[in-house]
Amino acid sequence: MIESLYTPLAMLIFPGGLFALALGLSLKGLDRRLAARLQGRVGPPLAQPFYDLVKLAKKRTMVPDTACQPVFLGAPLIGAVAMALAAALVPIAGFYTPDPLLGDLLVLLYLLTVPAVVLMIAGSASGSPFGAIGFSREMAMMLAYEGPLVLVVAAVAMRTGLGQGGLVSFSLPEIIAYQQTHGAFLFDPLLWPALAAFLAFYPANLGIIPFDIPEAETEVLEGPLLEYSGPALGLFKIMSALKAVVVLGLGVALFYPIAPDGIAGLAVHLVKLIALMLIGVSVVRVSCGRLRIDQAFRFFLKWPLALAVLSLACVALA
Amino acid sequence: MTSLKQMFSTQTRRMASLSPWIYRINAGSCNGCDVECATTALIPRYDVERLGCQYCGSPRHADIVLITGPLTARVKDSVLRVYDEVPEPKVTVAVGVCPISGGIFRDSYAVLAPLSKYLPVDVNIPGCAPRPQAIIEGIAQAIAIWRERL
Amino acid sequence: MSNFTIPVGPLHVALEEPMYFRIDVSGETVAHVDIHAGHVHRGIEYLATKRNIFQNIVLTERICSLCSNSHPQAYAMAIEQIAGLVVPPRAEYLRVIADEIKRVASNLFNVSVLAHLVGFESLFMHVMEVREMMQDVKETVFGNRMDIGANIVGGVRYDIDGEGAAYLRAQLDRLAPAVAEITALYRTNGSILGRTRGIGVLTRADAVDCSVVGPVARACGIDYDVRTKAPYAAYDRLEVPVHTLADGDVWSRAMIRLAEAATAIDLIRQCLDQLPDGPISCTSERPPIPPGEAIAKCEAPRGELIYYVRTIDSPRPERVKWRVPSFMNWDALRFMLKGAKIADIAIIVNSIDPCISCTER
Amino acid sequence: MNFIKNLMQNLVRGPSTVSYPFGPAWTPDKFRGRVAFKLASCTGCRACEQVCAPGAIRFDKTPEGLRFMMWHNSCVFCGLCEHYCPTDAIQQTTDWHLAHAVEDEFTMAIREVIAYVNCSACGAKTLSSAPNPVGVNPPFSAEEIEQQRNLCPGCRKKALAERGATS
Amino acid sequence: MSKLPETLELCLATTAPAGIEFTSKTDAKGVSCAWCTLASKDDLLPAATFMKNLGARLSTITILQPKAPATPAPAEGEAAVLPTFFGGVASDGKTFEINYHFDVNGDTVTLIAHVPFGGNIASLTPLFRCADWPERELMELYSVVVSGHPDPRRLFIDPSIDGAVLERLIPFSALANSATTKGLWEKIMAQTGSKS
Repeated sequence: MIESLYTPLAMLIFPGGLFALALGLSLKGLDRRLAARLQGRVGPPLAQPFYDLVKLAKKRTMVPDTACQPVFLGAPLIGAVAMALAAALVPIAGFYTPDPLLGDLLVLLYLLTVPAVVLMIAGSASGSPFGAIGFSREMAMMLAYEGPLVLVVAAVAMRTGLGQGGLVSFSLPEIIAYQQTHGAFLFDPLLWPALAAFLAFYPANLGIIPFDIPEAETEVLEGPLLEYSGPALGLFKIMSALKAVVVLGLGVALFYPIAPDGIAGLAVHLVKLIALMLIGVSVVRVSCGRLRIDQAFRFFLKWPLALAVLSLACVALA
Repeated sequence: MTSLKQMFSTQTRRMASLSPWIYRINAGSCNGCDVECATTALIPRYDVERLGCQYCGSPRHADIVLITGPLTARVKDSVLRVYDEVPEPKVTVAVGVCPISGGIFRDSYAVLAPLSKYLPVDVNIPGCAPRPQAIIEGIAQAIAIWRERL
Repeated sequence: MSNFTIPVGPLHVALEEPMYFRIDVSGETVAHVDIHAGHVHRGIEYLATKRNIFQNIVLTERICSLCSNSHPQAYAMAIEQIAGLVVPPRAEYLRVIADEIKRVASNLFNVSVLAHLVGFESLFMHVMEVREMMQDVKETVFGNRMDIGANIVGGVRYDIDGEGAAYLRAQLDRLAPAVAEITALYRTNGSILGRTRGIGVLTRADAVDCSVVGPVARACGIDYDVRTKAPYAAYDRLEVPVHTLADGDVWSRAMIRLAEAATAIDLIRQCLDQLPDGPISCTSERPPIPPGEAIAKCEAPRGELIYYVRTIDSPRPERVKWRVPSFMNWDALRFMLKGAKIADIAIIVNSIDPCISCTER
Repeated sequence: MNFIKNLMQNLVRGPSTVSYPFGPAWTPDKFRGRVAFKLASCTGCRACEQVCAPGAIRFDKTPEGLRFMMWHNSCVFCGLCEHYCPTDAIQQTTDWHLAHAVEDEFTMAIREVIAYVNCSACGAKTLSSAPNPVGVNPPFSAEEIEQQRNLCPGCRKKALAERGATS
Repeated sequence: MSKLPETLELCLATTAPAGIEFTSKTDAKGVSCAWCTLASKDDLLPAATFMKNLGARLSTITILQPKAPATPAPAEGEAAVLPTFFGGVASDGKTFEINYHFDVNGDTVTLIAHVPFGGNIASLTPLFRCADWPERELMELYSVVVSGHPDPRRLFIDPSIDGAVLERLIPFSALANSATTKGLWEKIMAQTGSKS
């Protein structure tokens, strides 16, 4: 009985769903606060993302005449649900191990493409030319960063697999267990290029400067989100908060999952997420400008891809 | 039970009122009020983000609409269309004397001010151009009105 | 690659003011640009013939708040020519001070908006924060942050006493290093360079063909500055270096503006050093204005501003016509936008420092 | 990337945000804000009306006297009225707290009447406006000004001539 | 000391065979301003071509309808002498005066052409690219026709407004919109009276 409740609970309450949402929104609040401080401002209250969400829930959703309504409204819902599921797939070292039946690292990788796809669908469903441009840019960005991401994950998986005597291991709990006995990959020189590539993936996946090209406010008026309002926009906010938790959690699991057991493990995990958010996201987004889509595309093909390939080759040869 | 419900509703309203998003419409202004709006909104010295405000790129995300300029004949239709795209509940603020009375451009063939003839205005911020502090003051009044409408 | 027609404007966050472009794009590249103007047309030329000569000082100031000192100055110069009024030397220097204060603020504003359009919010905030020093000067010395109201027919209506001069100097001493730092940032920052170098290029030949003026012309290597070619106010007694660059891209225009902001700070200091004693206006009342016509030119932050005034035997002028610098520069956008990427449209448009309210009046 | 230095400075130095609206706001002494009108000093010359570009100032003749009206929602705060006012009857204050709900739009006005009185010398109906003595030596005392107020233009001219004034 | 070429008047007179009226003034700072009225508007194109070859830049174009001068009533039996501009175009308050302001290295040269009401003027756009907008603008402000303009659309004024706005001299406070002074003051007076 309890066993059968396990999966829905993981998705809806902990560690996906509500917990991840609260965590994601808090992380966003922290991010905005630190960014403001770096810019010499006071910034919004920490709970601002929560307020925004409550406000959006109270507003009216407007569907443009040119939009296809079921797709227009369904897209954000699918995105939010997919991310809630993804959040349940990310283990918390020493505290939570996902049910292997839910899926492994490969499933997680697939789920991570859902937000981008949802944004593309949303962009084209809204029927606005800016949405359409947002669509093509989102697509280009996805093509750019998915390759390096897969290679990074493959490098880590291969490192674990080879270390265990196999070839590759796409099971996150195994990757974590391996690091807990052999030391974190953060300190493994073979994986340093992969780590660098992974850090470049963060801003691209989370859609922040310098890679917020699909939603660039001054160019395409927030692109796919242009036509959204009220609760539907809120769902996108939920999706992006959950996504932050997922990709940050993935980074922690891949590179530094060392933590004590029990509740302390959860606390350590939170600290790591916060640190990663502030260093990998807040500082990056305030210290540079936006790239053009072709520049971003070239950047990903040049650096992260090369680094990831290098890392993979090192792991394979070592 | 009803009191609990009431408490929930007041609490959510309070929280929601801490997140007024702002959209600026230029209805043919001379730049002064727009620059001051941008200054108010974006620079560290005034930082309206403290009030939870955020400038948004799309009218559909907005709660408070700042309108500057005397509403020229050419821009009227666009302004009205964009204004309609802002979802309810919303609050309209006329920034500068131009949208309120036409200001110095009154009596021109191309100027349709006052704005209140075409859409409901809630708060006026006279000034030419109003200083950022005055704009913040007006936004604060607008937030108070907006909270009642939520 | 798909073809779209995207409307930019009339109400677009990237544009400070309503302007409507219909841009045909092929994929991410601009194929054709059609400019629809007139959204800020308020009929001010008509209004100018309906208001009397003294009201027009304020009316011309409200044409545009970013060049709000140049308009009344050129207008007053034209009226003074007609009436044969001689502006006292102190007033001439005070006019230059007001002019240059506006130039610093205006140029910094444009450069900061460039950072905003590039998505570099922190730099935008930093430059705007530096600009606030000039805004404080305007508010302290003149009483308003945008429309400083320095000029009247016959002179100026503000004065700088010892205390004011000391305050102004102190602010300039804070501002000058900050502007130098910003210039260095724009010269070396990768984000800025990557988005502005080689973008929106206007060749010298096209620039001459379009008759562009101001920093846009100087960034194409055209050495024209009204302050040196046709000196007015106290500029004949000041050292005014003219900055030119040869590349004609967005970055060059930004660098010219920053260099001119630095020059402007220097000019204000020169004025404070040389400021002669004497009256600030040749008359305290409203002087009679005889019938006549005159042309006056001055260098607004965006380039040459020219006024033509015809007065008749009436308190109202018969015709006031002005041509603002942006009016000339719009046309050059067609050359600059050819083959540009969608992402660069706003950056290129901003690079001519478009003053739509000036242009459309 | 050279911008990191500025960011770190900000991080260490803390926000530069002013406390307003949660605290007091700085206002410079010369700030050109809400216009104030001093009835006692007004000569009724209407110079302010003539230079007011947006037409925010208006004088009307009413049965009680000359009515001065000024609407803050038209005023562009240019200060020309103050500049050309010969007696400083109209002055700009540093008050910028003008934001108001739209219901109060039309109450944002000044309404004063320069009343009709009977000339204290000849008894003719005249406006009780302030004099603008130029070149009076020694300057008028407060009582003399009060006396001048209630004189009709003709009698006033005579009284001024007695004092050797030019206008 | 004027920086304008000394032969300017002579050259302009040669290019404009119908005759010119030339005045020039240099101010205390050495900035010159020359005014050259063309007797015939047909001479505009050659004169402008000359300016172009001189290296001049077209600054702007001003169009106006000068008020007719007051003429004394004609004596008994005599025909009224109608005032004219230089060149013989009637100064009847409806004739257009078009001023072309050229910039020659800082100095200004203005060519003036008079066009009778209902007349047309040659376009300078083929000669000076930057004449495009000014000429479109003068066509919407007045009913003058610029012949040979490549793109004679409205420039700024909304189609909802009738053209030739400066010519019709829309009466003060009699506009269709609500922004007029009169209406507003009536409201203010009513409201302040009841509330204050």
